[in-house]
Amino acid sequence: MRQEFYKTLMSPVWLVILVLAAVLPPLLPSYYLHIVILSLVYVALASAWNIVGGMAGQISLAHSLFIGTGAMLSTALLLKLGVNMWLGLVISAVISGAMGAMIAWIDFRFQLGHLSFVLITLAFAEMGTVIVEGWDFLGGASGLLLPQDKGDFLAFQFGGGIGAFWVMLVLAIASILINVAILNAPLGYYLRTIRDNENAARAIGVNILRYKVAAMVISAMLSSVIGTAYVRYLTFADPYLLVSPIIIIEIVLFATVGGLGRAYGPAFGALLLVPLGEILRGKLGGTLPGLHYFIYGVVVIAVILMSPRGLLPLFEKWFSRARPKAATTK
Amino acid sequence: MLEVDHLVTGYGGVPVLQDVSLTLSAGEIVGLLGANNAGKTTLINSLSGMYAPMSGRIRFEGQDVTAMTPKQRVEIGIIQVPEGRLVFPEMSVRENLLLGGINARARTHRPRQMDHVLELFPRLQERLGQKAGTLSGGEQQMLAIGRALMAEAKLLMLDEPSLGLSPLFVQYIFGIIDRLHAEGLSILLIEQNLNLTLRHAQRCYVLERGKVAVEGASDVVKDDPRTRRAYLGL
Amino acid sequence: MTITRREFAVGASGVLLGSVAAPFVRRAGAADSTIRIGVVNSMSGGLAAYAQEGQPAFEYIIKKINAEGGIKSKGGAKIELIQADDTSQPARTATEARRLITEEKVQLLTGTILSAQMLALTPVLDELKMPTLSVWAGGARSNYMFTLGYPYDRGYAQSMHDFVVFLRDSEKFNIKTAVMGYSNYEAGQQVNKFLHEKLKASGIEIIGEAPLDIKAQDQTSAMVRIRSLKPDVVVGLVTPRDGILLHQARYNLNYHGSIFCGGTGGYSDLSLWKDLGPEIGKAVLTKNLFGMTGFSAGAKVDSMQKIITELRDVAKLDRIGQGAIQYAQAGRVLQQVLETSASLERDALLDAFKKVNIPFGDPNLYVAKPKGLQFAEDRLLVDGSAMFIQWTPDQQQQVVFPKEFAQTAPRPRA
Amino acid sequence: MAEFLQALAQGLLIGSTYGLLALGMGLVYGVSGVVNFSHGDFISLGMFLCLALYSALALDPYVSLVITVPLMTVIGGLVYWYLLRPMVGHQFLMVVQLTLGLSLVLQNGILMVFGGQPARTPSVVESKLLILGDVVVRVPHVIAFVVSFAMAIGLYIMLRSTDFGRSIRAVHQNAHAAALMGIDVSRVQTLTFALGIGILAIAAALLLPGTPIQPAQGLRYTVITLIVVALGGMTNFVGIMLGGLIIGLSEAYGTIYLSDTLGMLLPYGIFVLIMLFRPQGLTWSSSR
Repeated sequence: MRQEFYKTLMSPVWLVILVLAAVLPPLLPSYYLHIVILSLVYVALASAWNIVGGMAGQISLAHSLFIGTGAMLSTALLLKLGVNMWLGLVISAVISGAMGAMIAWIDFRFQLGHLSFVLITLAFAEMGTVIVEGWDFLGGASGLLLPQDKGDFLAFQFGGGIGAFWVMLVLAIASILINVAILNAPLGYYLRTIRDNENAARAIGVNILRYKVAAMVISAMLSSVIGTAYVRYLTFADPYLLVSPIIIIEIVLFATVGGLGRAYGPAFGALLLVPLGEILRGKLGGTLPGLHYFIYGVVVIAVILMSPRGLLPLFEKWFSRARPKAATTK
Repeated sequence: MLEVDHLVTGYGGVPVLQDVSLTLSAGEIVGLLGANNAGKTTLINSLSGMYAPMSGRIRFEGQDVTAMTPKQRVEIGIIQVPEGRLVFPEMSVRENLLLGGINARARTHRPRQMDHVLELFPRLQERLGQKAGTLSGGEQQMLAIGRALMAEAKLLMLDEPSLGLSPLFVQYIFGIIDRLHAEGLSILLIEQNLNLTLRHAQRCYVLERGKVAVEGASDVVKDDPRTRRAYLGL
Repeated sequence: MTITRREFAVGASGVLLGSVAAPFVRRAGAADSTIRIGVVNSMSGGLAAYAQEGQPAFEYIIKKINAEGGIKSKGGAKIELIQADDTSQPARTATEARRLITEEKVQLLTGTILSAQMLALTPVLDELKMPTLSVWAGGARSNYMFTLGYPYDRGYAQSMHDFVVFLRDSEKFNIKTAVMGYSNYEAGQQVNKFLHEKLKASGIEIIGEAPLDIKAQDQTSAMVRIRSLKPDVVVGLVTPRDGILLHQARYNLNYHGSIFCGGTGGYSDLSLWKDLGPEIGKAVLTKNLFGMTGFSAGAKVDSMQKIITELRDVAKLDRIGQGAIQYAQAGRVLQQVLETSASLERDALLDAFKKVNIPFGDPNLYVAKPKGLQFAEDRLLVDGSAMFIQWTPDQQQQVVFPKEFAQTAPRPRA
Repeated sequence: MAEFLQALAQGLLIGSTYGLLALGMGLVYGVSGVVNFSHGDFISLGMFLCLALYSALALDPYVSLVITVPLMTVIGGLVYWYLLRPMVGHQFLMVVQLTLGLSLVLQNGILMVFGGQPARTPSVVESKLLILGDVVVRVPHVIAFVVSFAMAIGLYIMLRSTDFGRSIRAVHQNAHAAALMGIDVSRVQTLTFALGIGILAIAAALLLPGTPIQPAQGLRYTVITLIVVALGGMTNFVGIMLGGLIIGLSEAYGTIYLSDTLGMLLPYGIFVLIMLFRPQGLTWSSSR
C-alpha cells in the first residue's frame, strides 16, 4: 500500500506542475494570479476537509472553527501580543487540533448519528461566529488588519502575489499528498471501514475512537495552518469570511461536487468551481444584481444532476471509456 | 394465470436471475424452492415490479405486465407478502390493514375485506388498536397476510412465511394458506422449508444460482436428486 | 434535462478555456475621451440595501455631469462607470477591486466600501496604488483611501455625545443614565466603544448594553431588556433594518420611558415611515426620538433641499435615504477631484483628493457640514459632524441640532 | 416579573412560528430523507410572493394565501419531481448540495426581481396589539401562534386518519413495504414535498406582518429550522413544535437576561446539550 504513495510521489505529473508553477505566475496578470491562488486555497481546504468528511464520512461543518482559529488567533497573537506569526501558526494549529479531538470525542462518546453530527457541528460553527463577534481580543465584528506583507520570511511574510502562490501551492500539494498517504495507509482503510459500517468495524475490533480522533486532528490542524496562510495573503482577518459557516458550506460543496473520499476529488471540485464563481462574478457582477450567483447555482444543480457521484468519477468514466487500459488505478 | 418467459433480472448490470421461466395456473399453489441467494426474492420482487427486468416477459391473466409499475400490478391483483413481514411498526394493526387495501380497486371494499380478514385471524381482532411493532412474530405474519388480503389479491406471493416462527405458528399459517387455496386463491409460495412446501404445493420450481434447476409436480421434484443438491447449494 | 452531458462538457470547457485565455487577450486601450471609474458595490448579499439605494443616485449624478459637458479641465472627458459586485463579502471587494484596476484599467475606484470592505481593500490599494473614494467607511487605513463616511470617533460618536450633552445641559433634559443600543456589527461596535468612553467622561452613567442581533427578525426581546433597565437615554449606531425592528418593538411594548437617540439610517431615513407604516411611525418616531443624519429636507441648506427634490422628481428615485445622498455627494467629490487634478496620473489624483474643498454654501454640498467638505490628514472628513432631527406627525423632519441648522428646539419629553 | 412574563409570551409566540417552519421540513425528511438547505429561501419566496401580490393587487398577506399556497405547492412538487427525485439513492450529502444550489438560485432570483432593499408588506393587523396586564403581544404573532398549532394538529389528524396521511407514514416507516401495498412512493414523496412547501407559504404569510424582508435572509431561517427539526426528533410533530418553543424561549430569555454574546450563544448551547443527551430529540417514546 505504501508503494502506491511513493509511486504518486514520484509521478512525473509533479514535475509538470512544478515547471508550470515556475513559468506561469510571472506571466499571469495580477487578477488571474489571484484567482489561481484562491483556487489553491480552496483545493487545500477541501482536501483537508476530505480526510474527515470524505474518508471517515463525518460531515463536519465545524471546520470553520479550525480555519478561523488559524486565521484570527494567529493574527490576534501577532497584533495584540507581538507573537511571531510562525509561532502563532503552531499555537493555532495545536489549539485547532485539540478542538478537533474534542469534537471527535463527543461524536464517539455520544454515538451521534450522521445528521446529528452535521447539525451539532453546524451549531458549533454558528457559536464560533458569535464568540469571535463578541470578543475584542480577536477583533470583534470588525476583524483585524495585518501589517503590510513586505516579504520578510521570518515574520511569516511572503511578499504577496507570487510568494503567496508558492505557499498555497505547497499547502495544496501537501494537503493532497496527505490524502493519498492516508488512503494508502492502514488509517485510510480503517476510516473507510468505519464510514461504511461502524458496527462491523467495532465488531472486528477497530479502535474507532482512535481513528476518528486521528482523522479529525490531522484535518483540523491542516485547516488551521491553511487558515493562517490564507489570512496572511488576505491581510485582513475578516470574521464573517473566516469563521462563518459560509466558508465551510462552500468547502463541502467543492469537495462533494468533485468527488468525496477520493484523493483528488475535492481538489478537482475546487479547481473547477472557484474559478467559475470568480469569472462569473467578474463578467456579470456589473449587470443585473444576483445574476452571476443565479447562474452559478444553476450550474451547481446541473452538475450534480449530471454526475450524482461527483465529477471526478464521471471524468474517470469518460477517460476509461476512451482509454480502457488506464481504468484500473483509482 | 401467470407466465414468466425467459426472465433476466439483475442489479448494476450483473444478472441475478438468468433466464427463468415459470407458469402458474389459476387456483394453484406453486412452490419456489432454493438455497439462500438462489434468486427467489429477486424473482418475487421482479414479479411485483420492484426491479425492471433486463429481458424476458411476464404475463398475468393474458396481459403483458412486464412494463407495469408496482402500483399497477397491485391494482390487477398481484400481491406480495414480503420476507420478514415488513409490517408498519409505528401504525396500529387496523391502520396496517387499511393500508393493505389502499389501491384503487380494493379501496371501496375495505370494510367487507376487513371483516373477512378478522374472521380469518381472530387474533388480530383483539389487537386492532395495538402498534404493529409490538406484535409477536407470528402475529406480524398474520397481519402481513391479512394486509395482502385486504388488497384483494388474485395471486398471493408469500416470501418465507415460516421464517422465524415457532412450529405451532408455522402449522397455523400453512393451515391458513390451505384455506385460502380452498377459497380459490392462486398462491406462489417461496420457502426454505423444503418438506413443508412440497407437502402443500401442487407443483414446485427449484432455483439454483438464478436458474431453474428442477421443475414439476411436487412428488416428482421431491424425488429428483438435483433438488437436494440445489437446495444445499452444492 | 435537456442538456446532454457532452454538450455540457463542451460548454464547461469553453468557460474554463475562456477564463484561462482571457488574461492573454489584451483589451484595446480605453478611448482618451473617457475617464473610467470602477464602482465596487455590494449589489447582492446581506448588505445589498446600501448599494441598491445609492447606486441609482450615483448614476444619476454622473449622467448629469456628463450631460453638462463632462470634466471640462480634461477636454470635456466623459465619465464611464465600470460596475462590480462584491456580494457583501469583503474578501471579494478586494478581488473585484484588483480586477477593476488591473483588467478594466480604471483610473479611480469608488463604491459603498463599508468598514470591513475598506480593511479588506487596504492591501490591494497599497499594492496597486489606486486612489479610492469610499462612500461609507468610518476609517481609512490605506494611504490611497479617502472616505465620505462619518469617522467612528469624531463623526458618529462625537456627534451623538454632543447631542446628548446638549439635551442635558442646554435643554435641561434629565439625563443621567444611558443604555447602549446599537447594531451588533463592525461599525456599530466601533462607534459604541468611542461613544461609551465619551459619555462616561461627560458624567453619564452607562447602565447596560443592548446590542441588536443584525440577523434577528424581531427586536422585542432587546426592547424588553431596555425597558427593564429604564435608562434616561438609549443611544447608538443602528442600521436601517435594525431600526425598523427596534421601533416596531418599541411600539409593541408601548415603551416611552427613555429617549432614543441614534443614527443614522435606522433613526432618520425617510423610508422609515414606509417601512413601519404610518400608524406605528406616528406612535414611536414622533415621541422621544432623535435621529442623527447627514442631510434633511428640513435643514436650512438650499443645496441639500434641491438635491432631495431633484432625486425625487427628476431621477424618480423611490427611496431617498442616507445612501442616496451620500452617493450623490460622492459623485460631486469625484467630479471636483477630476477637475482639479493636474492630470489623470495617480499621484496627481491623490493630490487632488487632498485638496478637495466643497465649502458650506456650495450648490454641490449635499450633506450638512457647517465647515464644508474637506479631507483631513487621515483622509477622513475634517468635519465629521452630523445633524439631529425630530419627526413631525406629517412625516417631515425638523432639525434640532446643531445650532447652525436648527429649525426648532427639541420637543420635550413625552 | 413583567420582563419574565413578556419574555415568556415573546418566546412562545415566536417559537410557535419556528415550529411551523419546521413541520414541513420534518415531513419531507421523514418520507424522502432530504434535508433541504433551500428551506429558508422557500420561506423568502413565499414572503416575496405576498409582497408582489400586495404591490399588484393590494392584497393583504392573509388574503394572498389563496394564491400563494397553491402556487408554492405546485412549485414544490415540480422541484421535487425534476430535481430531487432523480437523486434518490445517491449520497445524502450530494442531495444537500443540490438544495444549496437551489438556495443560490432562489435567493438571487428573488434579488433580481425585487432588489435588495428591505421591503414591507402592510397588513390590517400589523399594528394591532393585545394587552394582557403587563404583557403586550402583537396580534400578528397571536394569529401565527394559533394557526401554527392548528396546522400542527391538522397535520397530525391528516396523518392519522386519511389514506394520504397513512401513505406518508407508510413510506416513512418502510418505503419498500409501502410500494408493495401499491403506494406510488415517488408520488407520495413528491406530494409531501409539495405539501411541505405549501405549509411554508402559510408560515411566510404569518411571519410577514411587521417583518422587513430581504432576499439574503434565507440561510438564517434554514439554520433555525434545522435546529428545531433536529430538536424535535426530525419526524415527531409534537417534538418539533416543542423544539420551536424551546428555541424561541431561549432566544427571548437570552437576549433579555444575558444580552450580548452569551445571550446569542444560549439557543445553540441548549441545542447542543439536548442533542448530546437526547439524540432522538424531544420525543417521549423511545421507539423508532
